[in-house]
Amino acid sequence: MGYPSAMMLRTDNLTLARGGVPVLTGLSLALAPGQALILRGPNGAGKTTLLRSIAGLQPPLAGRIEGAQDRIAYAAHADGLKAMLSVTENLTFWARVFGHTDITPALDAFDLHGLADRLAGTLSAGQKRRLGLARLLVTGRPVWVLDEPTVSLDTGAVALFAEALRAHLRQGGSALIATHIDLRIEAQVLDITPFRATSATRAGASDEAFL
Amino acid sequence: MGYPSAMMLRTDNLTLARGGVPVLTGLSLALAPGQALILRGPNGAGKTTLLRSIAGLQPPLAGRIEGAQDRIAYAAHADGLKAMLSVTENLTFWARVFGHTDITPALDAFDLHGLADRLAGTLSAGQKRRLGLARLLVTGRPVWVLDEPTVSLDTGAVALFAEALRAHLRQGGSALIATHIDLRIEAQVLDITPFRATSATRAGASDEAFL
Amino acid sequence: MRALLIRDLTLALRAGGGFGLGLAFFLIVTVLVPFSVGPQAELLQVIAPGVLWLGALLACLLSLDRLLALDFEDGTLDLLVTAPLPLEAALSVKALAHWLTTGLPLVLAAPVLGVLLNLAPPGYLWLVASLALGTPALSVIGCFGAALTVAIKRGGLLLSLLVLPLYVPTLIFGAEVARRGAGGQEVTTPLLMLAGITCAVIALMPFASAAVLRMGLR
Amino acid sequence: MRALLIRDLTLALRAGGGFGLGLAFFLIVTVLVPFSVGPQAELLQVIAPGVLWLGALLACLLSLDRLLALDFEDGTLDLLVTAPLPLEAALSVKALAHWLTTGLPLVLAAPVLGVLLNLAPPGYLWLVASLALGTPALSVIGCFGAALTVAIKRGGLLLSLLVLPLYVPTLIFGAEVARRGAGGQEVTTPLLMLAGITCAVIALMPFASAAVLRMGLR
Amino acid sequence: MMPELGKYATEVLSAYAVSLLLLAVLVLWTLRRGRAARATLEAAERETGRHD
Amino acid sequence: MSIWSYANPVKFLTLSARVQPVLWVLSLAFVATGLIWGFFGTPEDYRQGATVKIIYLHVPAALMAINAWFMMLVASLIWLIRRHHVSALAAKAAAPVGVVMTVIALLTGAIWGQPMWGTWWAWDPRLTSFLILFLFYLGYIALWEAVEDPDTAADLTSVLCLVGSVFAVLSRYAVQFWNQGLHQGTSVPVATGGRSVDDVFFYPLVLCMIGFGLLFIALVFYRTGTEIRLRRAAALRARAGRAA
Ligand code: HEM
Ligand SMILES: Nc1ncnc2c1ncn2[C@@H]1O[C@H](COP(=O)(O)OP(=O)(O)OP(=O)(O)O)[C@@H](O)[C@H]1O
Ligand SMILES: Nc1ncnc2c1ncn2[C@@H]1O[C@H](COP(=O)(O)OP(=O)(O)OP(=O)(O)O)[C@@H](O)[C@H]1O
Ligand SMILES: [Mg+2]
Ligand SMILES: [Mg+2]
Repeated sequence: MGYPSAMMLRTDNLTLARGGVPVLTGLSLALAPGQALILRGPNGAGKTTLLRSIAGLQPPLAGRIEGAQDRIAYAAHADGLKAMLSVTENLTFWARVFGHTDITPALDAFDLHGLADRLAGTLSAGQKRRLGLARLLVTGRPVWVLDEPTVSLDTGAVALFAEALRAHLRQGGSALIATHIDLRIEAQVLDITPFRATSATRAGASDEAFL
Repeated sequence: MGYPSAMMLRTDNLTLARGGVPVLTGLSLALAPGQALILRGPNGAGKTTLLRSIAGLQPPLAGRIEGAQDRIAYAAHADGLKAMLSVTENLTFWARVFGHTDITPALDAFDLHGLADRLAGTLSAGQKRRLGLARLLVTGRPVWVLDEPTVSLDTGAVALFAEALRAHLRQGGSALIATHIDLRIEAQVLDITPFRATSATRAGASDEAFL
Repeated sequence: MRALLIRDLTLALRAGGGFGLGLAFFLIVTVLVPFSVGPQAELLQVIAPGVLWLGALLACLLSLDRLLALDFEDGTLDLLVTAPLPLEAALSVKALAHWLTTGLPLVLAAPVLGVLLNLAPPGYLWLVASLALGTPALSVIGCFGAALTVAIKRGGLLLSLLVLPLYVPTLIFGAEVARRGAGGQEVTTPLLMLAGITCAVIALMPFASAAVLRMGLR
Repeated sequence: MRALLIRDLTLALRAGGGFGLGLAFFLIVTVLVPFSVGPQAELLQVIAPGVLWLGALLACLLSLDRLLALDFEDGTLDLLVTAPLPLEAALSVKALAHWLTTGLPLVLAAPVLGVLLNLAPPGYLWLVASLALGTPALSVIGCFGAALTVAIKRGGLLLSLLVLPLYVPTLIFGAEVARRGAGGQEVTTPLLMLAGITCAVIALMPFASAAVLRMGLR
Repeated sequence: MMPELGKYATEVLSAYAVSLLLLAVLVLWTLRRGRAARATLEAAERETGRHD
Repeated sequence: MSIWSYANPVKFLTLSARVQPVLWVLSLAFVATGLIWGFFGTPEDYRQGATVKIIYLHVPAALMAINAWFMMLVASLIWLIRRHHVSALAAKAAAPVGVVMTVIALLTGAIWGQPMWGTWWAWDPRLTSFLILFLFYLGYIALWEAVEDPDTAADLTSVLCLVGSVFAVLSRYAVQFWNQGLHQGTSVPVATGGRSVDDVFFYPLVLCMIGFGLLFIALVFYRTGTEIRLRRAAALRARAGRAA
């Protein structure tokens, strides 16, 4: 096993905005294969904004992102589950979108066999989250970009997640995780608070022209 | 200050169902004024189901709930915020629904003054949650029923919440909280795992007649 | 109570709130009719009152899914049910807000659209009167439908399906008033029936809506 | 690609998925027309092709808000954009799924409803042909509208407002074919125009839709 | 002074009235919004201490 | 200086402050002269009687309604290609002016139609395509209002304007085809274009057309300035909120 390409994910002097207003500036980070990086920062610091940019959902105002193209599996607050499809159907769909077929490892890793035929809409908050995380395993993508992945999970499920993450890293994958709680995973930590944009920052902001 | 009526909240031998299937049976609990009770249990144990029943959103299959009528302020996963109203407008609306007018204490308690004129839709996950919790303060209700209240909150905000909760308890309020993480609040803990319904349980289920 | 009305009106007037969209839809349906049935003025004159009533009804119908569903999705409805307001009153207020933001503009716009369809001159008065009398019933009945379908994601079309049969009596009497008015005939009977329906529905429907909503949220 | 098609079709067929609701709406509009314009058979015969086309168009329009908004709300769209599918292709597939679950049933049901409105016998064939040719264009154009309004909460009515003027050419030529067909006239020119619009729209519109969707999600 | 408009006086006059009214509303609304915007901007500049 | 340098909002404000007084005076002068000349100084048409005086409002308004859309199309393209904020905001500012022009054309046309055709409204191709244009304007404005992020709103409305233009042209042909058989060469004796209009009517008409054009430009300049100021105020406030 293992992921084929062993590229670094790098961001270079990024400036990111939300609603036209710069949120982060001058942020550079590098993430090697096999590594996990935990983002920390108070509420509203810009973690979600950063992760969305790296996932390619929102272009940066300035700076560059390298090694992200087509290598990212993104998991946001919303899980992208269809309430009216069963657990298996949800997973199978995502597996096929990413060109895979086998969902058993994902069901195994998050202990979802017992729920396999339940409609996703009838799961509890934590069960939904487990399914949302299982989706990462069927993408086959080497870089996981996770926004508060352990919300609603009980301790058992957090352990399952940590195990899945470790396996992913062992295979040469990497992970970028925003979280407020302690995941008990050996990882570097990056506090983004120093990169918060001040009112003086205007480089490339969409409303720069108006200042 | 302080809340007028000093009633206990009690549930007596409750059986609760979700989607027609019993989830919890024989659950009795009592919550005195000034007390907080933390519900624990693995994902899918039935915490959300129990809280919704106590809030009056779903009738129990069997058993009784006492002292809940019109005394509950409920905070679910969803915060009931309007994206197109500002923070102040959102809070004022809820205050007026509950017959109050002053929202300053709520803004103070959750440090929302800086965000007061922002539209709720442009807040980050944790900022939204803070606003959702501030809503509890404008209800003036003595029993808080909270479903994973600290999701997405950073440590500073968790401390604000703990402080607000302590003030609420000091005034004779009480709180019933489902959570997976440690809130660092002096409270009793109730593990609901022993009350999980087994397949033998059928008392009062809506499909009982067919068994 | 008043807080709720004000909030609903504010939300409707905010960007994306949907005020004026009912009106726009009414306009568009009216405009599309000649494209589909052809441009002959005499033909249009004959079908004008009916088309205008049908258009107003559809415009009203389409804005129904905002009536409760938005509040359901973000959890407001759960919180409102546990708030110290009688749910019947809250729903009446929401229906009133719906009428003010949807029905009333339709009533006011109807004469202008009548011109496009070459409505017969005596018809204008009765068209407006029948719409003014009938659209409140549409809002209240629609509120019931919205309560029925609230827990269904994007239940918009199902809502239409459930509500449309309930709209039939209002439509029949309303369109009859407008048609007779345009033809210069006697309108008393259908007008009285229409008024009767509206009053009865305003008085009784909120209870049904509240009951249904409580069940749906369970 | 196929996975997406299958998923969309499965979802549409599940409870609350909206399959059949377009059809039901079509039926109900058709049924309400006699109530609103009056029951005279000759009048109905004249307006039948137009009403059927208009009804089909509205039914199609109303189901548009499920096309992307549901996927947006639960985060699926964000994930699809980052998935290894060209977004243009994904949107084409979604439009195809929309047509299969909405347009196709309308085409098949139209003759039955034609009977209700007393459609002239030679009209059936051309009504079905024009709908079969025109409804795919409605789905594809609608997909563009849905992409434009995806980030707007409950943009349903705004969606209608934006899409309806875009539907005008299709409606005109489609209804013209049906009307001429029912009247026993020559239909070649409008039929060719209709086919041309459909082909052009299918070929070009997905690019605009994808561009707009990327902007909206940003 | 007033030209003889014959039997079409109402039409011509109402056309002029309606159009000029609409134009006037447009211009006045534009000016009022413009003035409000100037005030808003000034307030914002004062609040944030920026005048560049 | 190239026109692109005015894409900077501040430069634009400076420029517009300089040209606006001239524009306003000129446009009002042209409109007033044209209308007064037309209203008081021209004879009646031998077939249409005094109603011919409506032409001085109807035609310039109709002309500007179309030109405003065209200007929005160009501005949208500039925004999409070169991302100059001023051009996006100018398109936004022009839309309401365009609607008012459309409404004036529709209303004066309707008032004119009553004596000439015996009806307020007929589904004549020209009138119909104007109605469709009106709908496009409405949709365009509604979309601007509904999207919160201003840049996203500019992007989305620009694409709508582009796609809408294609469909508007398509509709024009469709409508012509649709009502060709029934349309009895609507009795518009002077509508054959260009100089078929008698000189007596022609000169004041030209004045009015120029005047409406200048008025449109003046309004758009002014309104664009308003949009820029609002945007700047929002930007300043947003920054202040962030710093706090
Ligand atoms: C609501 C109804 C009407 C609308 C929307 C409308 C629209 C238009 C438009 C768009 C134009 C400019 C097109 C061009 O320059 O080729 C125009 C020009 C004109 N219209 Fe109308 N019109 C309406 C009713 C009428 C009526 C009732 C009359 C008179 C009987 C009339 C007489 C004219 C004339 C004389 C011109 C000038 C054409 C020329 O000199 O090129 N219009 N109208
Ligand atoms: N649509 C928007 N318009 C304007 N500002 C926004 C918008 N969305 C978010 N923001 C602001 O951008 C900043 C960054 O938000 P972001 O969601 O990235 O924070 P976060 O670090 O993920 O916080 P949390 O821990 O609460 O999830 C916040 O201050 C937030 O208020
Ligand atoms: N609509 C439904 N139909 C059927 N079963 C359901 C439905 N909703 C929830 N359940 C089941 O009921 C059980 C209790 O769910 P509940 O949401 O109360 O759990 P919870 O304790 O809140 O879990 P979590 O910690 O994950 O939030 C779960 O096993 C869940 O799968
Ligand atoms: Mg976040
Ligand atoms: Mg739960």
